[in-house]
Amino acid sequence: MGLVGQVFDALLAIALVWLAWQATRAADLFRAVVSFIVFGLLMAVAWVRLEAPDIALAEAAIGAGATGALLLSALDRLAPRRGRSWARVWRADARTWVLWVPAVMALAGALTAAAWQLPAPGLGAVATGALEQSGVDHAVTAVLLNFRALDTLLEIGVLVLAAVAVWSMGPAPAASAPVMPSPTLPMLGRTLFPVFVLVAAYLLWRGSHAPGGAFPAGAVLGAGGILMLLAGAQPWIRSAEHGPWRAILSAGFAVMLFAAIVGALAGGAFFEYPAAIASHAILVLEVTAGMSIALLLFAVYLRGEPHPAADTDRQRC
Amino acid sequence: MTAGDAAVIVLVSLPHAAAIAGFVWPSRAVTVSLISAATLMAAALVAMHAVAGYGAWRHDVGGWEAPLGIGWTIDGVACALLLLTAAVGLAGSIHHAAARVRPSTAAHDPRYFWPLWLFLWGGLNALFVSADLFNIFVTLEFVTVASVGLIALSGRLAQAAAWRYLLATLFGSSVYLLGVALIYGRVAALDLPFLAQALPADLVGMTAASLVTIGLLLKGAVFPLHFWLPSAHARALPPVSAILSGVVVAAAFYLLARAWLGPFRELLTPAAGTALGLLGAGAVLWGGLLALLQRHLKRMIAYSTVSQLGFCMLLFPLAAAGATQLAWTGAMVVLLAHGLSKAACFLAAGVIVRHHRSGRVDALGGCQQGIGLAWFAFALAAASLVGLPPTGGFVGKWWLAQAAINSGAYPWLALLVAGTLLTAAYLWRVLEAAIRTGPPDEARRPAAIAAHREGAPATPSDRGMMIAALGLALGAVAVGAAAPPLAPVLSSAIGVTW
Amino acid sequence: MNQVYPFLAAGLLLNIVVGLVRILRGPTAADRMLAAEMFATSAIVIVLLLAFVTGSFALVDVALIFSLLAALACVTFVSRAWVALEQASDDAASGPPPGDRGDTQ
Amino acid sequence: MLIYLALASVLFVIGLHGLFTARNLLRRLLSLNVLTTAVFLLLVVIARKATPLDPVPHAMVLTGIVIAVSTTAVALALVERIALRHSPEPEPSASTRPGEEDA
Repeated sequence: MGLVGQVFDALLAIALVWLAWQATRAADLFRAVVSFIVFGLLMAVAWVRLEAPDIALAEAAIGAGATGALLLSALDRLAPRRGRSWARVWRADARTWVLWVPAVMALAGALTAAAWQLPAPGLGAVATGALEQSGVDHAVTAVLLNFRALDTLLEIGVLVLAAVAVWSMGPAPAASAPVMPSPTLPMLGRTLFPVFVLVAAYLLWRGSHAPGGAFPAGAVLGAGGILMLLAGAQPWIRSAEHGPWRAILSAGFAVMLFAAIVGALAGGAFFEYPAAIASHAILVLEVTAGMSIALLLFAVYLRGEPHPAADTDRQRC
Repeated sequence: MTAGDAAVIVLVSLPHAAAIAGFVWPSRAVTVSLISAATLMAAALVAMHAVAGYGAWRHDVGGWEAPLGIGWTIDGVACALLLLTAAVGLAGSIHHAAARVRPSTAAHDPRYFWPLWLFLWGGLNALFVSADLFNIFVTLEFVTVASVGLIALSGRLAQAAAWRYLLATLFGSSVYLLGVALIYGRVAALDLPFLAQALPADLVGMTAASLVTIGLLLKGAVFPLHFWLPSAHARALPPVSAILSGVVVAAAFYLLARAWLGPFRELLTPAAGTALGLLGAGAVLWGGLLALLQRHLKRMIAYSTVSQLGFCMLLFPLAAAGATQLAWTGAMVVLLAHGLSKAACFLAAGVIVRHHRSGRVDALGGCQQGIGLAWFAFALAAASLVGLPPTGGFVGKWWLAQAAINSGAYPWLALLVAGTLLTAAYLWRVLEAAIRTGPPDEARRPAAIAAHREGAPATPSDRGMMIAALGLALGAVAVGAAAPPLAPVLSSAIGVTW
Repeated sequence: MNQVYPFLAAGLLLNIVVGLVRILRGPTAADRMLAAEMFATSAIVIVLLLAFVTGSFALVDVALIFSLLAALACVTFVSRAWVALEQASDDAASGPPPGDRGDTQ
Repeated sequence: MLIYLALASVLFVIGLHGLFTARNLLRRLLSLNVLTTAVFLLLVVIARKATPLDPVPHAMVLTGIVIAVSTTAVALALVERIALRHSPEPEPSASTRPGEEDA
């Protein structure tokens, strides 16, 4: 794209810096959160420019989408306060401009220079060489679910753990009816939810040979669930202790762990799938991981332990 | 698959499996947890036996070799820390199961303790065997989320402490990851033993080393980045405080040691070593001083953690001065003995505070009937923390002192002595308060509490909790006996250059 | 024809940069949210243009996700944040609530 | 590429500044997220500089994004609980735990 590309990158960088500044300094919280959501959106464009479509997908779905929904929903519970006016922020910071800006510029410059010197040899050739034995055609998926599958296992573990930790902090806020009673919302939810499911399935199928895969797919599906919840549907995850939800929530993690152990028992190392069944194993893992990510994002979004179902006993340990 | 490999796979995967089981079936959680705790202890012993018998080995996860795949290194130090985690985990599980917190009386939701506890255990095990910088980042985050969940469980006051801990440690992770990104951009590898050969000591290496170090110092609460530790560790439940103070903080130091004596070995100049050693000195003195000034028992123990980990930091100046092997074994023995005795202190303090219904040091006098075992465990642990002769603390500090003498670094020897005296001072304050026959300020305490306190008999629940504490304290003593013959095993570490 | 696409993309990005003023100025929360939605629409077009320029059609998926998730942000705003924020600004208009110390918490 | 490297360091500094100067808990969380994004940006630039394109940092960033959303969710839940405690009238739904009535 040549010169136009340079201009494009420069504009993108200016917008991102401005949004980041707003997200961390804006006078009122809502402006900060909206800035952050737009920041995520434009970061996805930046990932596209940097030839990282997988990350762009994940950032669009998780970074801007799910995180944005989480932040916006948190706002209604954090009593919104008027912040300092913009002029006052500017004036209060005027003193630090003299002191901090040169130091900051020096730090940023040094970091940039250091990073610019990096030779970045990369593992591209090694990864491409090993791709044939990995069972998938797309290199990023191969890294995630075969070469570095342990990272992915632990990452889904962190998500399960986050759901457990969020639930442990107390009950979910009462599922209030939408504050704006509107006939459009439920209709919108009903119309859009099938589209979310369809797109998620499509992304999952794409994952084995092109950007996509379990993570964006799961995030899109989770976002669809959040949409239904917002549109006034009652949360269908109930906290019944012996009900299926807790088992389903941890299923993705459990299946990955199981695959890892089976690999070890089959005579190889932890997570070593026999080459013959690698592609099938990865497909199964992708489907369960995607489902699990979707449900976990939804579970985390409930912001507390969902209320127990009416028909189950409240027996506790 | 050898027995050692099997043991390591059990160590990494069983806690996660048990955590899921505890989450799905909360009513079975106690049984599942206790059985897996015992199994994990056995597996850690098998792994240690394998290392002692056949030497250290590498396990390439997924069968992919170093630059592309993730590796586990199972060596003497890793196994020692796995064993430490298993000991603290087992004792903490027994302690919590014996405490039998009923839902009605608990400030927290008891159904979530076991899943979080086992997840924390699993994350720590995965951390200790991992040899991959990015995988270590993931396990660190895993441990962080589990720790935050456990701290926040203990009620509303703890939530603010949990928040501060979360923010500090997430910032530490980001800085760490920045360092890892620079390393990856320099040599395209993340594997520690691989990097020990490949990472050059240039400007990028130096920047990366300092970033990784700052991140880990924050996570390890090394002075002056310790601000988050005392309230987080003092407000949690006793077993949670025990594992956080005894193992989680030690994990950060363990990684620092592996990184500086592995990939950053060339950068460990006397100047860099002295800088790290000065941080340790600050921690020993400042943490010790603040421990001396605390009024509450658990806060005092928490500040003592800041102080004691400072001793371990002496590894770096002493290694830079040439006494690497002796300093390494010394620091590792201090780390292990500290982990066991600190956990014992917190578990004993849990019983003591429950008995006296007060955590204030000056309210601990008077009738100790029924909790004598707890005080015995506390005294044994204190002996190890101070470094009295037969204990693990003594052996570790002795080796550190010898390393200082061998390399002619006498200022560090002076620091060891001063730190030991400080430790003795603040621990004696507690023991002295306990020995006092009558509480000095009986009049100031509400009469109802005073009446309730006297002669409360030991319940079976108290006994279980005290035995857990005593077991750990005896372990700290046993480290002193086991360390000299096991020194060669302790200094088997893959990717560490002597 | 393809030569026009980079210019179009840069122009749309410029559009976003100028539109950032709406986020700064507001004046109401709804204005800010609408500005964000406008950016999402522009970003979809930018990504589609980039897809045609670079010939990498995986980017079409990114645009697809943008369009779905923009709806989510909008619905979250309408159903969760809007009324709470409006009430807060009403309070502020009728006099500062007691104990309001601005940015401190 | 240089412009993205500069962007990464500026974002890092902005995040750092926000983390240390913001008093509001939510804003500190946003700063932390900006900081993490800066690190991800550096990783992706490194992947882009390598020939051929390196998939490993891409996978690392994908893992990092999921971890970031998990930690953000936990942090938000904590912030909400802390804010509820400070607010003058706590929501009724938060003061009753399920099952507390049978205690």
